[in-house]
Amino acid sequence: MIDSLAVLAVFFGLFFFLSGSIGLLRLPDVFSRLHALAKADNIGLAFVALGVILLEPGLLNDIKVVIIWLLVMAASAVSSHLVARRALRKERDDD
Amino acid sequence: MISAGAASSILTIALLSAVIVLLLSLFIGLIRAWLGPSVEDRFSAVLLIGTGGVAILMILAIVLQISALYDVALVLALLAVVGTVALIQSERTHD
Amino acid sequence: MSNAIIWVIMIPLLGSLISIIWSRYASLIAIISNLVALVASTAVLMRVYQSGPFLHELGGWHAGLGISLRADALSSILLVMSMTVISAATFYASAYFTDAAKRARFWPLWLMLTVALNALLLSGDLFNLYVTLELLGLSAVALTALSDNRAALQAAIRYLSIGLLGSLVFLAGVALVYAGYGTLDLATLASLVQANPLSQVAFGLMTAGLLIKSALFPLHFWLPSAHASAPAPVSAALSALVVKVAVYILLRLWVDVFDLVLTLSSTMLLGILGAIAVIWGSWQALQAQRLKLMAAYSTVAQIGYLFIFLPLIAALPEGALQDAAFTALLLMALTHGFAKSAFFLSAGVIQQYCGHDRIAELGGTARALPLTIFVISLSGVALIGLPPSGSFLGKWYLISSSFQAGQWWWIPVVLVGSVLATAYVFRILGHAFGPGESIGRVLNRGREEIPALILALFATLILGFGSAELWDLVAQHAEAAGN
Amino acid sequence: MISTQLLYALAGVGLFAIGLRATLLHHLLLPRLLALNVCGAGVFLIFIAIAYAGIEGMPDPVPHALVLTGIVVAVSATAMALALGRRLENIKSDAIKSEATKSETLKSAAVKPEAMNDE
Amino acid sequence: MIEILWFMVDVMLVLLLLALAWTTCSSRDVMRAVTLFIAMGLLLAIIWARLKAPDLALAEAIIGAGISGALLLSAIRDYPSTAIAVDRSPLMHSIINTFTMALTIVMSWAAWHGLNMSDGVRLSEQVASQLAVSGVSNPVTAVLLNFRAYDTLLELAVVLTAVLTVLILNDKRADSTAPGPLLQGMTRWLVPLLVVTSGYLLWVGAHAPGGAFQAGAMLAAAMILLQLAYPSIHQGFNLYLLKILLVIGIFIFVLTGLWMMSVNDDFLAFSPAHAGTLILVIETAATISIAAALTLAYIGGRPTGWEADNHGNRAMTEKGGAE
Repeated sequence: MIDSLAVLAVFFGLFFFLSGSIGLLRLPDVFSRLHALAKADNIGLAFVALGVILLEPGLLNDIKVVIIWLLVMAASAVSSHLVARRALRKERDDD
Repeated sequence: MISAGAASSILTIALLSAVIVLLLSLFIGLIRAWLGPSVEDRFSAVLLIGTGGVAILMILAIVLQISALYDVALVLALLAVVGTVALIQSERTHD
Repeated sequence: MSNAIIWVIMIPLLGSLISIIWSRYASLIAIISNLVALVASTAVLMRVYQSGPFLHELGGWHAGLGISLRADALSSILLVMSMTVISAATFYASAYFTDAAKRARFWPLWLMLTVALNALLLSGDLFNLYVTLELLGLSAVALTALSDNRAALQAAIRYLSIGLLGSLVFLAGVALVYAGYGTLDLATLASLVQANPLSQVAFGLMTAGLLIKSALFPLHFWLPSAHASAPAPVSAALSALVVKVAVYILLRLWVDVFDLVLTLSSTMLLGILGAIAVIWGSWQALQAQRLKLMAAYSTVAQIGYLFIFLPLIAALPEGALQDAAFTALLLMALTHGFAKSAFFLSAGVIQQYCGHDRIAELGGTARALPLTIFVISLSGVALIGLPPSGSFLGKWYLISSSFQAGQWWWIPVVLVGSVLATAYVFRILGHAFGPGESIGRVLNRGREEIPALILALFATLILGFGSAELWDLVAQHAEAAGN
Repeated sequence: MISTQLLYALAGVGLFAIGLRATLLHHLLLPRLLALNVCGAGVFLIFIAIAYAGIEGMPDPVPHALVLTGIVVAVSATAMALALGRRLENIKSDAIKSEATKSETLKSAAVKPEAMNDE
Repeated sequence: MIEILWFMVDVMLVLLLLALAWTTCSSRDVMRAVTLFIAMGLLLAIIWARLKAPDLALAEAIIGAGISGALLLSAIRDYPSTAIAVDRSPLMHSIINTFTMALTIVMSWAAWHGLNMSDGVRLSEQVASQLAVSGVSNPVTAVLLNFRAYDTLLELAVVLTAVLTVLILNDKRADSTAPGPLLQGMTRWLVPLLVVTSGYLLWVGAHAPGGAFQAGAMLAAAMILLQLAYPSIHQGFNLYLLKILLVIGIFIFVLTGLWMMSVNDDFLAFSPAHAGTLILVIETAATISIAAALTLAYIGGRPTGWEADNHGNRAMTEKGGAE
């Protein structure tokens, strides 16, 4: 039961990953690509991590997974902040 | 140690398919890294590969029953943050 | 002194570390640690001389699981030669670098080069050979770059990338060996090796990697610029030792480990390349406009001689004839090591004295630096192969082995090479003894000239007259290998 | 199991060849350095493929240790090569600067081309 | 079914890897090549994990992708142009292509042959049988710091040689502009986290994947970040102490080896009872040295005042360069 729930969570995460990366490929400009990527990073990994926690019996490992998720959140937050700022500035320069 | 073998072969199948999908998503990220054109596109693509890598490592940790792979995932996530922050700094230097 | 084999490597390593910390006393530290290492290397040689080749299993783990150091006639003779050259060059360098900051940069790397040379000569493990090759390559490149001008840096970068490529190709061969035989230990491997495709490819890769490092024609292209632009003591070590230890490993692999895989045609190919190297290197040396560049091309030629021996050793029947060829090869390598290092050290003195090393403008140096020019003449005698130098005997046996093996075609190569060598040596001497305004006052350069003199004497007299001992040792080596 | 080993070993050979080809093709430092690193990764992959012993089996730890050593050696060599390249670029740009000011260039220029002539 | 899925995973990983290698090597722009190279490092970490080599996955992630990537990225700025030109003649081009193609075929054949002729055991059984007396329970650490400790010692010497060269050739890169509040804010919690992770990796190395090299590189990452956030931080640092940190790894290693030689009559022969402790001591020292070396390699050269104790004057050095 827990296994199938976990698999469901992982697959749900995969959906976001895939749509995020397709977005990264297909979307026309840097902003929307970033947006897509942020989704993939946060939500996708969150669901995968949830699935992994359900499957993983060790407590220490569960804590690690949570830390991993928090770190990836931080990375994507900072990066989208950075990239958006730079892209904005570049656009301003182009005008 | 519970082997990921006979008892949960369906789980293994599900998780391995998840890895395959994630690898597909990495492949798409790779195309963006190749296409560019801007530095932030390349960077986002590497970040996507990093995040996808974290997800793959966590799933492999369960399938292969190697809990050290969580450490690898943790390190990868940490480096993603450090890399992003370092990039901000180098951006400021460029200005 | 049963652990002399450890001290040979660890003393320079400790010296290197201490010279980083106390850079002010680095010269002293370097001289002391190299002298101690020289004594230790002699102890290793004595032990081999008295009780035959021996194995030292590090950490008490039997070879295979652990790493073994091994000393036999070949490696211990080369070890003592290398430590002698290094020690002489160390004395030389303590006077050569006048700038304190530069000296402080030089010593740790120099000692690291010593560590790498000794560790390499004593290594009995394939992967350990890779690590020591990298240590040797990196420290040699770093020392080349010490000259800190454009030409030296370009040469250093090329040297580094070629060296890295060489070690990676070597490592690829090691990987295949491990895949097939499941061991990295040379002695174990020697007992397992069969003539099969895997052995051939792995051996081919290792040979190719080492050929790059030993600068056999046509893979020599990186050598002249690197050896010519490095500081003089570094050039001496590079030409006399660093290139030669690559040939040493090659020989070790060919003779001791992969002798079953060896075919006469492959040794013949290397012999032909060696012959081309002799002619081409000597010709380029004759054309060179600068003293150090000339010496570097001469190294290309001298390495060529060593490779001519390979088809002879392969063709000769096992026994006295083969041993004689082997000893002659060793004698050539030793003589060249001493002579070329003496030559480079003297070239350094001339360069410092004149401010350049252009051969055409050497007029008057014989009057100003008589001892240095004497040293150059002595090493010239050894490079040409005139009696009583060690290379006279070496070439003599090269020729007689060619007759015995029925490979007469090497004889004209040796003769032409010697004629060309005579030409380039006398070209220098002609200019040096020629007229020219005295460029400066005669300086007291004893600390630089005497080490060079000692090395040159080794090349000409001691090796020439003392070769009987060498013969004994090599015969012993052959016996041990036969068992 | 042997097929997995073989697959990755062949991939290692491929990586080695790709890196080798690029090393021989490029003459600039940075791309050549990348190529050498790719080449090294290929050799490492061959080692680890050999060590692999199936999903259930314990892999051979010796190649793992060797490759760990190799990775550290590779990064050291990379750092060194980059330092050499950086110094060369600095010398080059200094030379250009002094060329531009055209002060006393004659002496140094007379020495430098000579030094490179023979190579 | 599971076998087929594993095979698909393997094939995809291999194809991705080869694609990344090819694109890295054939890029016409350095920036692109380096980015792809870093991506290749990440992929290699996954492949090492897949091949059950977690120690390597850790090392590749931190050193292969992280530190190498950082070094290469910061080096791009040293060059005026990022374009890559290949100016080999068409003939040479096709010679190189043919040569590498032939080599690939020959090596593949040899690899196939080698895998078939071996019993597949190699050294793993020997390691397993001696693991109990090695002092650690992680076999890779046992090989690195006991069975083949001599290799590791020389490897540390390689690292030292490389960083000495870096220090000899250049001054450190110019300080970057003032760091922003975001960076400093992040650094405040990120650096402690990195240091703790480094300590964890060092400690865990005895019985699980980890060890001095991974820990040292992690510590270096922390130092690099600190240096980015507080560019003047190294000025308060005693450079003499820095030199000691740089060599302490090898120093402790050699001294321990020699000490064991006086006790057990063999260099680096650890007594089984103390092996665990000694290995931890050596690893701790090595971690410090590796961290110092990698940090110095990243900042690109001598910190200000590095050669102060060599009779002072840098002016002499500049003159010496012209000899």
